[in-house]
This record gives sequence, C-alpha cells and structure tokens, in this order.
Amino acid sequence: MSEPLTEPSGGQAVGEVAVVYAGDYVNKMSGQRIERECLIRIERGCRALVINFRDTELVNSIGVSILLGVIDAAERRGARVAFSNVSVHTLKLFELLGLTRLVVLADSEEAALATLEDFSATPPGH
Amino acid sequence: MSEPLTEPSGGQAVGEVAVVYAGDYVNKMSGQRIERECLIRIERGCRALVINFRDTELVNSIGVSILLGVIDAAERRGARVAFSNVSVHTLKLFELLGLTRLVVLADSEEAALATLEDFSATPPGH
Amino acid sequence: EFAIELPMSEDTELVAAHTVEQIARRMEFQPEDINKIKHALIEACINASEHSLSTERKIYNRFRVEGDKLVITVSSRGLSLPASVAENGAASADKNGGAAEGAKGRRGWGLKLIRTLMDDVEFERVEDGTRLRMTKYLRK
Amino acid sequence: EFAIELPMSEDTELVAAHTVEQIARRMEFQPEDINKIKHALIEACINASEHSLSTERKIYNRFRVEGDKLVITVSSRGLSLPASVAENGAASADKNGGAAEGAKGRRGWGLKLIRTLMDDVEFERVEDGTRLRMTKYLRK
Ligand SMILES: Nc1ncnc2c1ncn2[C@@H]1O[C@H](COP(=O)(O)OP(=O)(O)O)[C@@H](O)[C@H]1O
Ligand SMILES: Nc1ncnc2c1ncn2[C@@H]1O[C@H](COP(=O)(O)OP(=O)(O)O)[C@@H](O)[C@H]1O
Repeated sequence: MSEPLTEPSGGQAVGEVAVVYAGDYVNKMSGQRIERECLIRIERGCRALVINFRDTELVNSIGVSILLGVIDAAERRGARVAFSNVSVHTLKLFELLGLTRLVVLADSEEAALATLEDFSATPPGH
Repeated sequence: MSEPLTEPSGGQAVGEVAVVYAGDYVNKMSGQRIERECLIRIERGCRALVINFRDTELVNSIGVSILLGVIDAAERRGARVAFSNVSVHTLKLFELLGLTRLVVLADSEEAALATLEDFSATPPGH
Repeated sequence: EFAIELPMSEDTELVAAHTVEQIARRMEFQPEDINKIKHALIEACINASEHSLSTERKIYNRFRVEGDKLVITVSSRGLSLPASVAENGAASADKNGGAAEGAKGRRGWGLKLIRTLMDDVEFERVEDGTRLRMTKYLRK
Repeated sequence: EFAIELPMSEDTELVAAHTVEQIARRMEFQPEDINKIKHALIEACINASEHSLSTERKIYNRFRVEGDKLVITVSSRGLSLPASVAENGAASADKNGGAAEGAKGRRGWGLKLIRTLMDDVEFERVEDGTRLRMTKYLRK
C-alpha cells in the first residue's frame, strides 16, 4: 500500500492549509499513517486540513473510525477538515456512518483549498 | 470479456484494410471471435488486417495458436497481418513463440494502417 | 463453486477481495455491486480475524454462483462461544487489534455495513467455529 | 500460505490469476514479474483442465510465501497415468477442448511457457493426481 504523501512537504506556517493523500486502501495501518500526518500538521498550527482520496479504492470500517478520530482531534484544536475526490462508493459509506456531516466535502483539492482558505484566513475566536 | 470490435463496421471493399480489436484476455473463446472477424474480412476481399491489442492484458497459449491460424489463413489468401499496440509482456510472448517474424508490428493503429496501405495498394501478383 | 483460504494477517483480506471481484465480474454484476461485495467481504474477513479466537489463524471463504445470485460464506475455526462470552472476546481482541487511539467506542460497524452492502446476511455459530453467509442478487 | 480452489470451466483461471496478482503485489514483486506469474498460473490451470482427467473437475492452487520467493502448486485429482497413456489422454482432451481449427499441431507450449516465465518448475505425478510446482524469486 502506498504511503500517504503530504504536500507541501516540510514545515507549515500557522494558518496554512495542509493536504494529506489517502492511499488506495484505507485500513488500520494506512489509516494510522494518515492520522499521524494530520496530527503533525495540526500540532504545527495548521488551521485546516484536506484529505485527498483520489487514489482510494476502499475505506474499511477501521479506517473510518480512525478518520473520525482525526476529525475529533482537529475540532478540539479549532482546525477544519475537508475531504476531496471521494469516490461514489466511499461517499455513500461516509454518509451512512455520519462522517459527511462533520467535514467539508469537495470534488477537487482546489475546491477544498478554496473553501478552507476562507476559513483559515479568519483569525481564531472570530 | 469484451467482444472484439471491428472498425469500420459493415461491408469492406476489395483492397481495404480492416481493423479488429482483441479483448482484454485472448483465450480460446475470445481468440475464436477474433478469428471469425478476421476470416470474414478476408473472405470479403480485405488485402490487409490490423489486429489491435490496445485492451489486451494477456494472451494465453491457446490464444496464440489461434492467432497463428489467422496468420496462416491470411497468407493463403494473399492478405497481410499487422499487430498494433502490443504490450511489452505480450510482445515477448509473441517473440518467444515466433509470431513476430510473421506479422508487421506497429506501435499504433495509424502506423500499422500506413504500412499496410502501401501493401494493399499494390495489385495482387505485382 | 470457488474457495479461498487466507492467513489472518495484515491486508490478506485484499487478496480475498480481488478474488471475489473477478468472480463477480464473470457473473456480470454491475461495478457498483462489485464494490459492495468486495467491501462486505473485507469487513467479514476483518471480523473473523478480530473476533473468532481461531488458533490456526485461517479464514475460509466459499463463493457459490447460484443462478442469479452469489452466495459467500466466511468461516473460521475456533471456539464457538455463547454471545455473552463472545462479547468479552471481542472486547479483549479490541485491545490488541481494535480501533485507533482517539476513536474508541466507535467500532461495531462491521455487521451493520455488511447488512447494508449485501442482500441477505446470516451470522451462524457452527460447531467448529463461526460462519457468516451473505448473498447478493444480480440486478439486471 | 494462501489456497484457492477453482472449478474447471471457461475462464476460471482468470480468478486464480487475480488472486495471485494480489499476493505478488503484497510481496512487492515488480509489475513485469507479476505478469509472468499470472501468465504461468493461467497456463498451469489450462493444462490441469485439459490433461488431468479429473472427474471432480476442480483445480487446487496453493501460494506459499517463503522469504524471498513465491512457491505455487497447481494440482488436480485424477488418475495419475504413465506418460504414454497420458499422451492419449491429452490427444482426446484436445478433441473437445484443444486448439482451434486451422491451428492443429501448434499446441505443446504450455509447459515451455511456464518454464520461461518462472524460475523453478517441477511437474510431478503424485498419488491422487498431478501437481505442478513453480517458484518465482523476488528480484530487488
Ligand atoms: N467472525 C466472528 N466471530 C465471532 N464473533 C463475531 C464475528 N463477527 C462479529 N462477531 C461479534 O459481533 C460483534 C459485532 O461485530 P461488528 O459489528 O463487526 O463490530 P466490531 O467488529 O467493530 O466489534 C463483535 O463485537 C463480535 O462479538
Ligand atoms: N496438469 C497436467 N496433468 C496431466 N498431464 C499434463 C498436465 N500438464 C501437462 N500435461 C502433459 O504434458 C503435455 C505437454 O503439455 P503442454 O506443454 O502444456 O502442451 P499442450 O497443453 O499444448 O498439449 C500434455 O500434452 C500432457 O500430456
């Protein structure tokens, strides 16, 4: 299974939006990799995260529970999460398990970034 | 397995070049379909045939023996055969089993057509 | 009828998923339904790994093509436990193999998902272990 | 170790090919070698269907990951015949299931191909039938 890649790599300034790529199969192992990537970004002060599912064929139920943990952690730190490029099958799964109510959904990474950048530009507490 | 498609469909004038598409898996059944398509074209007076392997993932040994039958039949009627868009794996197989010496190989259907049209323009016996 | 036997370890459920994908394609299931079947099988294999208390750590899948339906059984050998004991088994399995930190208490979706993805689902405790039987009908 | 059981009928060898593809991917074989393994397995399954005289019409494949190699066995139950009788068996099998019209006498490539595609190949006549064992080494 491919490693999720983060772009841009390297340090993130406060207020920036990070993009994390989910692999082809989001299970426990690759889910935890996504979780780590996201938590690092949030620790570094990212105000918003895009998880891009362009390569994802399947997310299993353990993967979903890990994604919920990421959304939780982001919420607690005041960061927002968007999902982009979600396939039809995975979108139905996320709807069924209540994830779609908790994240911004966007067809493309660009659309997700545009939405989140508005949010990330607003200083905390406003 | 998908049906091989012939283009242009419908009748073929004498001297024309026909294109037959191989399916994703060339085994006994789909090989026989290709064979039928090719024999019909040759009966109708085609002087040259292109078999396009763009969709082909695998040709098994029964498929190869059927393709050899097609090449034989074409030869007996003075028609020439070209293979286009052959994958690296299948090309090695065709080399190993001696098919590449018997056909025109072309990277694309266009290149195959260009080569064969020269041939097909020459009247028989010249 | 096709059958496949998998070791219980990281990602082996994907092997089963690719096997059933090809069987479902031969039957000419719609791509959407092929996804559902693959996903249900993955959840069933994960459940077998996490909950079956199998000592040989093997999963047995059978795929039977019956006219317009595909019947899949997922079994593993191991103690067949009464539901209450099985709950403990599940709880302790979660400690090693369960959900990620921060997502505790969010499991319990496996069977629910399988029921949504497939047409008929029966979960049986058989003599030498547990067996899940699930069926998908071919929609034309 | 993984195992798969297939009925002998049109195209079932593709199911086995997709199963081994996924196993070989997990082992991180190169795409080129994955193609070779799939193709060798397809030829081995076709041979089992055509030549094994199995009455139950089933093929048993085992895939064993041993360090840096993948060992595949393809077996079928059926009479284990001396070579001379087996030749007749092959000839009569060809009448129903063999090569296409116009390509007679062009068979006999199955084992040759398997030997080219795999690293080690052993064809054994075992007590309850025949077994082909083939090995591919992981190239880094
Ligand atoms: N293959 C199985 N063998 C034994 N028990 C099982 C099996 N599958 C499910 N169960 C039981 O059913 C319960 C519910 O399963 P499920 O809905 O998949 O939730 P989860 O796996 O997240 O606990 C499990 O906690 C377990 O007790
Ligand atoms: N699985 C098998 N069971 C019994 N005999 C076999 C098997 N595979 C191959 N053989 C024997 O080996 C011969 C050569 O096989 P092969 O090279 O694949 O050629 P072909 O299948 O085209 O005849 C066959 O004709 C048959 O007699």
